[in-house]
Amino acid sequence: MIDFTQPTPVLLSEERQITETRRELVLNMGPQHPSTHGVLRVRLTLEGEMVVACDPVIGYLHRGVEKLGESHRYAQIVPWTDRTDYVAAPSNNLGYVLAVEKLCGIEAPERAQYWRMIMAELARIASHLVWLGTHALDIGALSVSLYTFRDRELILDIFEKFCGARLTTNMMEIGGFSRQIPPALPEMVRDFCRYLPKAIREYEDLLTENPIWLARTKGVGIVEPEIAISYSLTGACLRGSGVNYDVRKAMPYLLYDRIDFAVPLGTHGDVYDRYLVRVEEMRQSIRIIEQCLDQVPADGPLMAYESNYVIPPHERVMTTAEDMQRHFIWVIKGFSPPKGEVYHAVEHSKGELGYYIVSDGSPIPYRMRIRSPDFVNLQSLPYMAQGAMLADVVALIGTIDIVLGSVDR
Amino acid sequence: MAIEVLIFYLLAGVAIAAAAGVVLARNPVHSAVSLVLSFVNVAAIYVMLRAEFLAVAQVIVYTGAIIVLVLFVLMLVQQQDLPEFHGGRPLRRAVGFLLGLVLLAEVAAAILTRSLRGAPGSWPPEAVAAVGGNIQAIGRELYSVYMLPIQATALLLLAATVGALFLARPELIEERLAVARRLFTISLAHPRGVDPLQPVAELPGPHDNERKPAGGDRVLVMARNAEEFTEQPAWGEIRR
Amino acid sequence: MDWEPLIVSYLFGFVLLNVLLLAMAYMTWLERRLVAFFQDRIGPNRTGPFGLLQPIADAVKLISKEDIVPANADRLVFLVAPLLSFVLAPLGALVVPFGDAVTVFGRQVNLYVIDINVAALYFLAVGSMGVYGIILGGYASGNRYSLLGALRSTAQVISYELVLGLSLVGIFILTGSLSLVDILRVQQRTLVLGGLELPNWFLLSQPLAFVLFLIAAVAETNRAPFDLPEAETELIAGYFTEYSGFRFSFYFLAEYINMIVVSLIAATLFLGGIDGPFVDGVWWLAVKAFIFLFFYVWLRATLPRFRYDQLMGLAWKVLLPLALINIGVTGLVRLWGIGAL
Amino acid sequence: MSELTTAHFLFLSAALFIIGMVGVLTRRNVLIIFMCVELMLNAVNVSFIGFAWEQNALTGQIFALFVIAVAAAEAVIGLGIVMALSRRLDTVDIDEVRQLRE
Repeated sequence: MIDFTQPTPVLLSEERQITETRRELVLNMGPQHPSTHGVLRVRLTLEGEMVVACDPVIGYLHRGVEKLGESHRYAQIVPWTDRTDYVAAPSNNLGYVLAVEKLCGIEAPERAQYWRMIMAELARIASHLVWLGTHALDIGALSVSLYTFRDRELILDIFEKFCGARLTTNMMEIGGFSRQIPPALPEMVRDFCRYLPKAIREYEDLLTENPIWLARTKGVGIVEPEIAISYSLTGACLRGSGVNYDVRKAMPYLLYDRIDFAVPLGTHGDVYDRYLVRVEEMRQSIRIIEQCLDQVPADGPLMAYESNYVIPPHERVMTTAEDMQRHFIWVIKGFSPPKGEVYHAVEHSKGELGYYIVSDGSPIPYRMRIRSPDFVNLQSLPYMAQGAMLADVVALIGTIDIVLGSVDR
Repeated sequence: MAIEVLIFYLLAGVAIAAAAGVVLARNPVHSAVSLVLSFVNVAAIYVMLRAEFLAVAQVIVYTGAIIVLVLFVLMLVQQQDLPEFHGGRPLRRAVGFLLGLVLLAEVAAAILTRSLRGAPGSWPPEAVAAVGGNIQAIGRELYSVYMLPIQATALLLLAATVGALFLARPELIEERLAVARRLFTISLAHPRGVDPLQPVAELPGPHDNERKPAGGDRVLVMARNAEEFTEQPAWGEIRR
Repeated sequence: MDWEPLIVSYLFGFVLLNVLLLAMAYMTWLERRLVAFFQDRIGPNRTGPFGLLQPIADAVKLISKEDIVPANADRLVFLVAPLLSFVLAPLGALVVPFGDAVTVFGRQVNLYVIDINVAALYFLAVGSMGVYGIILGGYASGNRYSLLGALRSTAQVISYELVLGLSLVGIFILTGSLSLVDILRVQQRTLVLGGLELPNWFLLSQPLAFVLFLIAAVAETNRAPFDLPEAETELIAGYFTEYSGFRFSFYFLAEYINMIVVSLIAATLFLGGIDGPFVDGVWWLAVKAFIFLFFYVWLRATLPRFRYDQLMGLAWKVLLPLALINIGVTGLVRLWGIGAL
Repeated sequence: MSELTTAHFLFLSAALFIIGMVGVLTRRNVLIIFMCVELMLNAVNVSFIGFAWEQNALTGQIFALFVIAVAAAEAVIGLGIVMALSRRLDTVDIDEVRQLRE
């Protein structure tokens, strides 16, 4: 028998011989299951409807993004990062470009930094909306998912207006943005910020005080703060347990230290607290976006063109010889950052998203590693599922907020 | 009247065939389905015998509850481990069938030579119709003459319920104890926040953190900076 | 033997079955339109005006699909189970009175198929038989999700059957009869309360029983938020995961016919059935049943799903004691009313 | 084919009872034995109600009602024992249960 008081009961199928006795039923949940959010496979050992052991099996969506990073030039990797967590693509772009900028010692212009913050927060809201919809759908609330996807469309419209793509945006570049901000965009974002609080209230009307929702989420999947830290959870999974750790506050990047916002912390560490935390995070994101819109300079450069690592602007290529040469080399060969290794983390909607890059001075990274938050958060599923009911497993997968593209990379 | 006899033969035939199916079917689930069929046919015969209430009670209690429970248990007990009918013991089978035939012959003889008849009862069809029907008649009889037996039955059912609870309670999965009995949030950036054993010397003022009523009885702590570390009342509740 | 009433009953039953099937077909259309409305969508609107031909298109699609039997299914039971479910579903409607006797071609025809003195119990009995389709289908599929769905359904139906039955006992005490025709007649009287003339509907005298009946009926028909046996997000589709084509459609038909039958029974028992202002008639029954059906759809669009243990806890710890209290209070009031207390 | 007589019902009852008895004697699965016992109880009910019909009395019906109630209680306890048995001994085979006792 497993000692459940111990904090790390990660059960790999090799470690524990799951013998199917008369009382235990091994249920293979996924990879084609409507509520495993893609192609997660969970091997459940059930007694009646009670989960005795839970064994997540991942890798069905593995595309080797990290390995692909070792064969592409630095600027070519940005689109690959879109495809890891495709629900919040700009945040992935941000993590990668910040890591490379750190490696090269570039800093994007202030205006670009503000817009990066706006886009990252919009991506956070989009991701949380998808999470809320699917989580509610898993627990059985049918309508919420349609409302959240309806409102997510507004964010995708903003992305489309800015860069032409809706899902895999590929919007950020090393050094800033090479696109111009469309003049209508700030007003579009402001409209959205005015609209969303009403929509959030609508979701909360449906869920927050709903007795069935409370019964399904309160006291389910409790993760104590020590356990959360020992599993190295991040994001809402960690903050729902009441641990104060947010990369935006702990290791501020971009201009988050100029923004006034709060990090919501849960008090019970269950599914309901993580729900409350994420809903509150959406509101805080709106505050951040509004402050950014107030503070962002109306015009100014969006790209750190003074740096040698950045492709020169079009008009200089056409007028000066050395910029034309640089442009030629940049396009043909790529740029070569200095030797060294770098790690940079951003607060992704799911937790700490880190990019670790080793450079050997060549135009392609020697090694790229992605610390994707949901991959790490998923490891807490066996702990949370011990002794839960079958229906809870669905709620727990929902509360971890995984995107399999990011888990398997 | 011949039509009634025909209907009776039809119903009785199906009931007996289904009952034979209970004994002969290899798969216990098939047995249960046969039993349901048999019971429903017997219920129909009850209707012919002016016992409508009994017919409905038969369907509700036997088919609606008892056989459903049997199926429930059958599904919990896994199929491939159930003993098969044709798994040896031919002697006992032969003896069983033989005994059955002997008994049938005896009972047939008893029925055919029956001469003893009791006194007619006090509820001819007209009397039953006069109080409103079979149910009303049974109700009157049950709650006047048979008051004591029905209370005894109630006691029996209660005792059975308690007994079943006692029998069927599964050994609970070892309850995971609440590990956290402390009253803190943890801050990874706060020197004291990661060390739960230190007593709290000073608490942040109300301006540093704001508690936000979130939903129902829950509050969210709104941390303003990474060092913040607050007292929390919630940890220490045992899960579920 | 007098054959005429028997033949009339069969004819009426035949007509009723067809009406039920038609109502069921348009119930699916209505549900999809209503849920779409709740969810900010449009719903089916392409097949015919307002999508009114959608049920026909669905039926054609389902019938023309392949009927797959899984390799490790219990073949016989697998094939029979959906039929069982479907056959038992409309039986409950046989005892619903659709109106007083009318004269057709010079003959008195009663607008109900049968009036038996155990009608309410008969409805419960048919309901409890209906679960066999689910259990056997889930068992025979040879699929663990289906098996779990069947197990859930078993426990759920046994528990809620009890609540459903006990919630009606108050009405039996007040009317002294289990026949739906008698119960309807009692409700057609007028209740004078102070200066107010109210219909003597049992909704007014048995409000608690009405709520209990409503909850238990939703659970009994496996609809949201009690749709655990077929919870899509947990058990994929529960007991009918492995079914396809027209066998799947039998389950589908059975579920919707069950909803309609329960709505008809609830309208008859608690809302006075055909009784209504102006002219009594079957249209009032239809209106009341529609209210229930709308309620079903509304619940489905709004509420999350219960968990298995919470569902059982609700039945045994909340609803059952309430039903017993209701019976006790009703009994005492009745005794007091006839001066026996 | 003339009229229905009590003998019809008694034969039905006897047939059901004996089939149940043969089942109890020959089958090894506890659950099937349990179902056969239910069949026997049901056979007795048929007799009771048949006699009640013959004698214009309700006593038989009421006895049958009590039998149903007792059958329900028996079902609850019996299935509880079967569950405990299958849990404890991993079998529902009546012979194995007896062998384990020895």
